[in-house]
Amino acid sequence: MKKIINTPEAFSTETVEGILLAHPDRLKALNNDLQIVVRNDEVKKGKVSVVTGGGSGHLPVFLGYVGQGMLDGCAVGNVFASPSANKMYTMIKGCDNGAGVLCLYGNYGGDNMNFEMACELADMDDIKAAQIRVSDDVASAPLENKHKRRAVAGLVYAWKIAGAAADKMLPLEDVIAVTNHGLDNLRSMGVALTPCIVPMAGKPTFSIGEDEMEVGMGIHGEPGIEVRKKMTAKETVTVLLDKITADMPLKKNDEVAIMVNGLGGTPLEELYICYKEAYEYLNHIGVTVYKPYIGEFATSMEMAGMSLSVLKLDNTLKEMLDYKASTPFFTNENK
Amino acid sequence: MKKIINTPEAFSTETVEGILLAHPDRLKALNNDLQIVVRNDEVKKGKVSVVTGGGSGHLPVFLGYVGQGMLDGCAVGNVFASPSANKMYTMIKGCDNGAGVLCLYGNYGGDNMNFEMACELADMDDIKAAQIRVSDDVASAPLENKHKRRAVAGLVYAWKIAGAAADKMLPLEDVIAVTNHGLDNLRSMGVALTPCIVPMAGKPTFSIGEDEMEVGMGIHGEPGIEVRKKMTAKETVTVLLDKITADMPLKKNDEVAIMVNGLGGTPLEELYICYKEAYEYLNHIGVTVYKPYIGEFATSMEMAGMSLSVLKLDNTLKEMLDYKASTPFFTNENK
Amino acid sequence: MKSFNLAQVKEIFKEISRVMDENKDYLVELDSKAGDGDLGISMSSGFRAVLVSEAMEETSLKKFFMKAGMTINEASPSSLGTILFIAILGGAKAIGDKEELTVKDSGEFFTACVKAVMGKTGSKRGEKTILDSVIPAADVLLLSEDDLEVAFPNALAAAEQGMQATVKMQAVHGRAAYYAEKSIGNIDGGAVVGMLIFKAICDYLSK
Amino acid sequence: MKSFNLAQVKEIFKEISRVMDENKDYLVELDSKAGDGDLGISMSSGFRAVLVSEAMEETSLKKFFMKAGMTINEASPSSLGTILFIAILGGAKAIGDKEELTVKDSGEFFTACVKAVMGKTGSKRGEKTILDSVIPAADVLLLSEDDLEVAFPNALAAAEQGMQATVKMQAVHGRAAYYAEKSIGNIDGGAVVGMLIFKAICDYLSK
Ligand SMILES: Nc1ncnc2c1ncn2[C@@H]1O[C@H](COP(=O)(O)OP(=O)(O)O)[C@@H](O)[C@H]1O
Ligand SMILES: Nc1ncnc2c1ncn2[C@@H]1O[C@H](COP(=O)(O)OP(=O)(O)O)[C@@H](O)[C@H]1O
Ligand SMILES: [Mg+2]
Ligand SMILES: [Mg+2]
Ligand SMILES: [Mg+2]
Ligand SMILES: [Mg+2]
Repeated sequence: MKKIINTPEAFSTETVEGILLAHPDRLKALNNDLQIVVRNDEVKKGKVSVVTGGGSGHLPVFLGYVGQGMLDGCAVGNVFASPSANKMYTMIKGCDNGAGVLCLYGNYGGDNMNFEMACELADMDDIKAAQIRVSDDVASAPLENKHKRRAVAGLVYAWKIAGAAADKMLPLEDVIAVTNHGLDNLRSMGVALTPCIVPMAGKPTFSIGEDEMEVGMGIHGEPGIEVRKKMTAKETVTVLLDKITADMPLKKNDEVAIMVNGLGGTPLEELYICYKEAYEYLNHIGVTVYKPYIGEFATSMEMAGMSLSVLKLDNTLKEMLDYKASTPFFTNENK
Repeated sequence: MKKIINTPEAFSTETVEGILLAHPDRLKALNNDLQIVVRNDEVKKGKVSVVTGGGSGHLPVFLGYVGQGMLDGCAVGNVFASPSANKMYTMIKGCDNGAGVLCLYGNYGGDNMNFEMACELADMDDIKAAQIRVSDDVASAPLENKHKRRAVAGLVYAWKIAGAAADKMLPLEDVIAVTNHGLDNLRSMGVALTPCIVPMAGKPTFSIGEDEMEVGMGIHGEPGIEVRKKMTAKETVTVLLDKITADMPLKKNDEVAIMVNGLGGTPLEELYICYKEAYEYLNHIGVTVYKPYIGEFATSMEMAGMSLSVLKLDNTLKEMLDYKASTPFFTNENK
Repeated sequence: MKSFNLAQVKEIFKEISRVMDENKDYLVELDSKAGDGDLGISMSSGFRAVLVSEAMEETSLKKFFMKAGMTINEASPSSLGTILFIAILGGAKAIGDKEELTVKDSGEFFTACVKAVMGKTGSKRGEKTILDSVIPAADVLLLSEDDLEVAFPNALAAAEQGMQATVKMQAVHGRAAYYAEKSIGNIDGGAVVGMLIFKAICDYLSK
Repeated sequence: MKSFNLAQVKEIFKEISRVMDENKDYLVELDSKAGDGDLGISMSSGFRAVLVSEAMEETSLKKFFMKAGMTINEASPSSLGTILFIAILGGAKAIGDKEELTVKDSGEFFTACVKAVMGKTGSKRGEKTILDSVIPAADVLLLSEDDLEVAFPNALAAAEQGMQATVKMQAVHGRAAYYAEKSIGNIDGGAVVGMLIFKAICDYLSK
């Protein structure tokens, strides 16, 4: 296990400790609980809160997006494991400004159940706690079962949109509406080339053949659509965009935001090569790209691979994308 | 070879193509030459130019730092290979605003020789072209041979400082002086856990034992000080900071900027765990940390490993660090 | 024996913890086939945590269960940890102020557990989950007129059968659902956990 | 034969390119031991590029060398590519307007090459580089009174000896320097390149 850590047991908490020591002006642990990270900068009074939660091992997802114009709080679980309902509940309560809380998280069994319980507890405290589950991964279920799809890097667009809407002081219903509108126009899919290693396990929990690629693999190693012989960047991007555009058709003169996301072990050079291919694919069908995000936005520790997310834009969504966001891990200042 | 590329031959140029397609408002290829990347936003008239050059495979190093408050241009070589003297010369000429050009690059044989030749050619055109070589890696030679040390992630601090000084419209001599002052106070060292793969070679050109770490390894796989059995994050950071502080003593109440740099394959979580250890090490000797940089700033494609850079601060250097910098790959807006 | 009291239930949790520890590697192996391989680890740490938690100080059965459930939710960071939390909370509500659990009470407790999970997560029998071993066992208890020592081994037998039946099922919940048809052919780890809980109770009873 | 003319020098570059191709893997292997393993690739591509470059259109020896040097600098992206560029530029300046190179001219050419490299990079004989094979060969040519066909094989022999001597040397330049004492024991790849250039010339002469 080629990791620079202290003990597998301390992996998640020491990561959070490091983050809090590095960015004390921006982030803090609520009640000194390292599993509950909230903003430490000034939050607008009466603003709808947008919060999330999920397992560790995906930095900058999840807590990396806590900050101005994005998230207000995050419940932090162990590696690839949901935080408990109690942590989520405490986080929701701590983040509420009286305008309601939108729990915006990835569609995973454990997180779903815990947020369900947490919102029930929040409800008993008369906190308006709404839930939206992100399910952007087209590889994980057919369109007619969209609600069963899991979340991948599209989460970042979801938070960007919801966070901007909340920071513009829209009421909860409108934050929900614009977020759902964004999700309707969002699709993602990825490929994995190597497995990652959960520290507690100490070895890969799945394997990918030496000259193979897992098309549509999930960010915890969930199986994808098919195993294929290694493809070129162009072939890979074509497979992903074919699938995405079959699911969400794009037509001439459409404008999209796209994210080329590295899963952790793939060099930035390769992400830019993939961007070139994606740009050319879209250009070929008359679709233009607006402010692409290229880099590591949602990872699986050292997994090699890449995912593409496409967000079909209209004026509303563009306005949300352009709105200022700044967290220790993400800023659109230079995008 | 687990890479998402088209052909090994096209690796570098397609990377640059992708970068230019993604950031056309900020970067352009001089004379449409993909080996010469310069700013496409507005550059202050009469400003000293700061330029660099070097091999591909280290993104965001080198061309990723071309932008406001940092570099004006970059000559781009093949993977781990210096660009030619002719490309450098053309780049220097294209970037000159009449106030002189500082070539600020890493101390590697090929780059040294090519910049030497390029500056000679620039000189014949009456361009004031000065050179400073960065050699921050304490592992690569003893202090008495500091000029023989190679450059690692400290390059980024060098560009930040020189770029700020130039953007503040200081004359060439002063940009040189403040940069040298920064370099006097800068030290780095790293560890590598896995090799990287040069696309043209198709397989690792060196190996690291399964439970071993190369302490002091260079970013192209140059041998380090010693091979050690895998260490914890705390031990690793201690080895690096012991060596760095032996070379550049720190005392109580000193203030430093530090960079925890991932080499490519190491998850961000581990970098934050290392930051925690570095913070505690420094805290223990009464040294405070100012605005740490944690992430991937100088990589070796998929190499797993980490480097630490320490910049001892005074008011001048702090001012240069705080000065606004914004490139498509780097911004200090959220640091 | 006709019924369990609080002290005995606490002892049973010790048995469950021991059994989960013993089966840790086996559960990891099963969960690795169509999941993330953490099931043994999370079950082991979840039940261990109960034994050192504030739950052990509680003096009412209902409160004990509630605290135990919350502790498992915290200490067992995986889906089944949450499902056990939902289940135990449901069961705790159902027993109300009872301080002794007869066979029938136990049947009602487990049935309430199952209903809570079904209500909150939308799962049902036949979907390759823990429910497939717990539902048949709960049914046995509900209908039994016997003492604990007879009823629980019967329930365990039903749980084992239910567990075996998951081999042929296709998963529709949790990570295993992503494996679709490929999930068929292996026993469900959660169903094994359900069976092991009954095994632990039987072990306790036969001591 | 008493001297080379431009056409013959161009033919010699074809021979050099062929010899570099033949030794590509061997050079990669040597460079992998204390370097980055690209030497064979960069030498092969550098000399190949010359053969299809504008240099081949040049009508003066000096201009041919200058263009050839610049082409190698572009197409051979590694230190030795740059060193050959510096060397050839130095050599080109030294021959001035000569359009024929005798043995003595060749000796002066190679000596000027060596001096340029020493001046620009600070290297000297005995530091485990290409200089260790080229310097003794250049010295042989400088002192020789023979025809090309006799002088060059003698120069090659000297280059081979110089090359062999690098085994015992410790590298002080380039990546190999980082290996310090560990660089001792292997032949220097650059010194092999130096020798191969003389071998190519001899191959040409014996055709
Ligand atoms: N909705 C559900 N209802 C009942 N049991 C479920 C449900 N989802 C998953 N399970 C059970 O949980 C088990 C997996 O548990 P666990 O390993 O903790 O999940 P994960 O690691 O994916 O979070 C499955 O074997 C199944 O028995
Ligand atoms: N300063 C120098 N002077 C002469 N020869 C040198 C010098 N530095 C390196 N060399 C030669 O270059 C060879 C390595 O070339 P190359 O593989 O192209 O370098 P790299 O790949 O490290 O850029 C060495 O074997 C050595 O002979
Ligand atoms: Mg599991
Ligand atoms: Mg799990
Ligand atoms: Mg080399
Ligand atoms: Mg090289």
